[in-house]
Amino acid sequence: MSDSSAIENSVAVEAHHEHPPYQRHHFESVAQQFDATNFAMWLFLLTEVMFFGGLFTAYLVMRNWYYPAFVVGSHQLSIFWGTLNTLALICSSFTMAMSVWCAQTRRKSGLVLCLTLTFVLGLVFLGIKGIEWHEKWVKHHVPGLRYSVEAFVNPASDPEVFAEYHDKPLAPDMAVKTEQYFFLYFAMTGMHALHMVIGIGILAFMIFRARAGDYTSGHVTFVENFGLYWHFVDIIWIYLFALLYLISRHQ
Amino acid sequence: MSHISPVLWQFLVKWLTNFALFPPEASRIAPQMDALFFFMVLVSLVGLTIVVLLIVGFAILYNKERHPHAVQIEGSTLLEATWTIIPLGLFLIMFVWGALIYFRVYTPPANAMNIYVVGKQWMWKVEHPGGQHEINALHVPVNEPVQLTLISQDVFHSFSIPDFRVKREAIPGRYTSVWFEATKTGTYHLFCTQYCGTDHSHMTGEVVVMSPEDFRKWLAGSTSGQSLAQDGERLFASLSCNACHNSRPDARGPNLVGVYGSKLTLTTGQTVTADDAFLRQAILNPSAHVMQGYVPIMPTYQGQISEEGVIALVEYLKNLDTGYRVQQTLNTTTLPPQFQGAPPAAGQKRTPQGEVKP
Amino acid sequence: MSSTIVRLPDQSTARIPKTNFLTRENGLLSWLLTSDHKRIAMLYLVSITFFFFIGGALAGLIRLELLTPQSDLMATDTYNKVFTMHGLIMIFFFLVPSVPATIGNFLMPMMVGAKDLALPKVNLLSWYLYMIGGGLMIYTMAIGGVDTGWTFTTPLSTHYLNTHVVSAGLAVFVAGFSSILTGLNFIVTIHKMRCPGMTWFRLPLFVWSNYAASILMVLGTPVLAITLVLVILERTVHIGVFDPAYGGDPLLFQHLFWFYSHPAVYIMILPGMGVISEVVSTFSRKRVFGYTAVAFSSVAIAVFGFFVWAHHMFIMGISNYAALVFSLLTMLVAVPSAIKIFNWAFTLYKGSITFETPMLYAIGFMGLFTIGGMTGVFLGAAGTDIHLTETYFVVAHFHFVMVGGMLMAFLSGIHFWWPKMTGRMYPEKISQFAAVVTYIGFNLTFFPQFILGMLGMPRRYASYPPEFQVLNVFSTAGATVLGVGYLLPVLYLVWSLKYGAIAGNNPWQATGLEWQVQSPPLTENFPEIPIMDHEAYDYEWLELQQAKEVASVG
Amino acid sequence: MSEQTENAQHIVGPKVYVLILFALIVGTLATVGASFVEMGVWNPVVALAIATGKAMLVVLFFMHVKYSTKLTKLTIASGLFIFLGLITMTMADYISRAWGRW
Repeated sequence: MSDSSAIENSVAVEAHHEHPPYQRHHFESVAQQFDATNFAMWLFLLTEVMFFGGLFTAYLVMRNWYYPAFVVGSHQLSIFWGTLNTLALICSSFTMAMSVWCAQTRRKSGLVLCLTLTFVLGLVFLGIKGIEWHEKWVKHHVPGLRYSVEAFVNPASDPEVFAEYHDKPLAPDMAVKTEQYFFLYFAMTGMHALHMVIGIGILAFMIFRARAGDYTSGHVTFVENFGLYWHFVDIIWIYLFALLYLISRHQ
Repeated sequence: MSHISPVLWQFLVKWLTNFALFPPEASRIAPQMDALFFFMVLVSLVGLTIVVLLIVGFAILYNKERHPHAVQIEGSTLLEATWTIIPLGLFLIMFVWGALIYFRVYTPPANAMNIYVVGKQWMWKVEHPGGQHEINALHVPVNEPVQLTLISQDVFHSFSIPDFRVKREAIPGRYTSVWFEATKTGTYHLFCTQYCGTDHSHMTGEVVVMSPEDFRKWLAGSTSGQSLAQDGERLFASLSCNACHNSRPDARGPNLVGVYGSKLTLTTGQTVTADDAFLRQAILNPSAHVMQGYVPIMPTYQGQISEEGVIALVEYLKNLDTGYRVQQTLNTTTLPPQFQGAPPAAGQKRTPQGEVKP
Repeated sequence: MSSTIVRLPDQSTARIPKTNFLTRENGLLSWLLTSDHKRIAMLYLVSITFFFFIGGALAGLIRLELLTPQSDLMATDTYNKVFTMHGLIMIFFFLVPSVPATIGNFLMPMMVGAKDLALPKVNLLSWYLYMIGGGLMIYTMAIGGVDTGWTFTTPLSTHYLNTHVVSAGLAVFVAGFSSILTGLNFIVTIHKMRCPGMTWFRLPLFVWSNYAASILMVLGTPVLAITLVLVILERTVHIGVFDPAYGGDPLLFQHLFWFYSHPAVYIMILPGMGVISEVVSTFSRKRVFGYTAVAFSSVAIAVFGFFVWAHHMFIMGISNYAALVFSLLTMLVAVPSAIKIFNWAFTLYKGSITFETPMLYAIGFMGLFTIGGMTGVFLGAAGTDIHLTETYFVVAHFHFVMVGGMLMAFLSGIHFWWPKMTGRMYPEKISQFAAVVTYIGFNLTFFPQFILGMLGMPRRYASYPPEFQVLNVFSTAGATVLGVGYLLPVLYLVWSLKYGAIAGNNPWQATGLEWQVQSPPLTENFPEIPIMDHEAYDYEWLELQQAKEVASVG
Repeated sequence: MSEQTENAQHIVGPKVYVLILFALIVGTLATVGASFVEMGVWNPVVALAIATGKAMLVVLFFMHVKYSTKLTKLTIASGLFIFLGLITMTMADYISRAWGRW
């Protein structure tokens, strides 16, 4: 039966080298595996950049058109919570970076600690985000579902809003456009929060594995790549904070 | 010939009588556009011939039987440069030529007569300044430039007259314009070419090009009794626009006499020309278009006036050359029904602003 | 028989190698959980064929309806749903994944000399996403379909329709991520998994063109994804950035949508161009004329392709200055395609040409793509675009590029690599016949549509003025022929799975690394990672190699 | 074998991380402060400049790009190029619409 020359080739040659258990069969070396997955992660982040890119484009167009509405809309966000959230996320980025360092230098308890801190800070971020969103709901600032422009035309009509409203009332046609601002606010922070939720889910899984010592035996790839993702989410927030919260606070 | 199947026979007769490769050239721009089109066809044919000749020629010359051993050739910078630069040059010619025509089609001459077109699912409503309203038809005089100001009341539509080689989308929320000068009397197809929902393919009509006399007769015969500007005047009064825009020195709104076509300075410091699009925007989104020296107190009329109503107002403002009329306008308080805002479309939940949805 | 290059092993003794990727494991689960790129390619092949025939059946319905000027076969809204589903299925579930996810998936690792794609599990995930998207699309169709047109034009899709826009949008969204993952995998594989000696300029041109297409997939598709998210949001909460009633801008949707959907046509055609490079070279026994020019023209198409999107919006009221810039860039992106056509034609020069089925399809591709490409210039020049856009001219142009170009390339590739995929040859005579039938049917179907478009017949019309009927009848007649042309390959390819001649390693005497191993290949492709010691398309190297083998056996 | 760490790349130490964290916090406070200062058209420019500065720090140090290969840097650059292309060319349409009567 085996007289075809092709069959001679078909005897699979077993790999000669001894591989660490985390090296996948189709890679030649661990370095190649790390390189490839790291590069893949960066490409994935590029797709994320373009994903948010569509939102940023929409934001820019609308902001250019309806600047007064965007100013007033942004003043409805709490700068305190916003700043706190930014700091929480920056700190979580720091602890994530530390996790990578711990994994690289094989400090298991340090790694578990740093990952847990990142996890907690991520939850803090989402918690604060929840508080802010709840406030928007109370103030009738959820576009499409629960929205009132009345407060922007005549602030006194809504005591909830009036308490912290320092802007001049908007003309009715411009007031309508605040809904665009809040639509973008919810779309952008919502997309961002979705990424956070996914990240936190993966973090939980990583803490579990880190306690088993999976990342402190030389296999840093996963931690490193997840770190990239986490930092990327942080970067997006840095821009969202500047674009959504900080429009002309001086007015 | 009767032994051929009658169906086939009919088919052939139809083919022979109706066959055309390109539509009639019935407007000033059509021959110009066709010139470019035929230039492109020529270039394509030459290009295609070259490619086909090369492939067929090489296939015959160098098939395996004739030419059993291939000669390896790396490439040729000279040849490759040739077929980079020549197509590039041709494409650039087409680009410049095409751009010239594009600008010509979308730059109406100053003396063009203006006709308003409102697209809605699934009909074209045409409004002549004289108050003639048409549905799915457009009557125009021959040899006279006609500008169409287009707007859609709902979704994207596209106003296309193939025999004139012009087409423009009517989009919601903004005026667009196109112009043509018909050169042959007759009846031509009018299509909506942008897909707009269920009855897209029934959103067709006809463009009737008439001699000037016939057109005058038609205008006289189909007038609704009130010009568009007069409609606008009534609307102006019933919306109480003249409470502020009344040309008095202490008026809260700017004087609108002679405003059309003038240069205005806005509170933002921008200088703009008050054209149709600006007037429309100023009615619907006043606060972004406040003139210097005035405060943004004007309410918005978004959703309260139909597109036809806005057109009537714009047309009224265009023809407003004396303040007398504004002050003397009768003060009716109700909005004529034909100008009320369109009812929300199916599946659409609009709440009046200010109202809170639970 | 000298007019063929096919060299098959002695049929009386030849056997399909016992160990290969098909026989390695058995059972449904071994397929559903595989991470072998070749098996995933097969899964893709079966699934896209399935969707192709659904889309094709819908196309048949469209052509039947257009046989008569009235909308008599179906009501207008049914017709609208039919052409929408045809567009969505054909574009997102057939054309986009066609060459990359099947042929590309199968060959990419072998061509660069790797055991698998860099991320095999992600590859499998991409197929599952495709299937989920496809399932959603079928579900959409089952519950009543959607009639937005494949372009989801707002505000029609967001406020004025009661059909299932959300599930259709989700289907495309999910399928989009499947194509992102494929593209990502390819880029990583090409960068990081090349075997020793495989420099960038030794890569087969198929790899180059898939690389270019992958860049477009990775960077373009997410914009479509977010746009669809915004459409779905707007549809559910009734307000959004595309809603003119609230100050949004429907043109913004057009910008974002075409930012993906124009590059998408390059995603569809570039891999096809790669196939043509391989096939033309192999069947003329010659290195591709001007390898570097062809390679770089792919990359140039990818880069320029990103910045031409607004030529879909010339008559929609974009700024005339923008129209000018986009028109100019469109002219520039046409040049690399012209370069490719001439380079392929000159590859034939002084070759030693044979005309097996893949070559027939490839020659068909060159002719039809030339027409398709040139008519694209008609639409890219702003002036003529005014008259031609939104008419059957666009339909004809698009189908010349996608069906005449891409589908021809796909069939060419499938026939070319069929022996590698299955180990068996397809039947030559009948497949040559099918290629000719396809070619005739295609021209009969779509060429009259150019004239219809020039005459001004708008697209997406269920009924039309009676003077357009004759040309429509031709078109419908052609579609019937075309249908036969597409059914035939399915029949004989399935037949050949059992009865085809044993192909051996390299029936075409081709030079690619994939041809130097057994067919069907081993799960790990190469027994040893190969070392690339020659240029791509080096037929002299191949002859030397074969002479050596003969000598050693002798 | 067991000594082999899979990434042979530069390991960034905690000192750098703490410094970056500090810089990011300062940046955050600075951008909040800047938004309360009247700068006219420069407000958004400053806000975006600070945000970009912060993002650069994160990318270069937290994400180790400063120590990465040219390929990574090129990848990021090309992604940003396309992203900016999307934004500028779309905005070019919107802005130039106001130039003429079209």
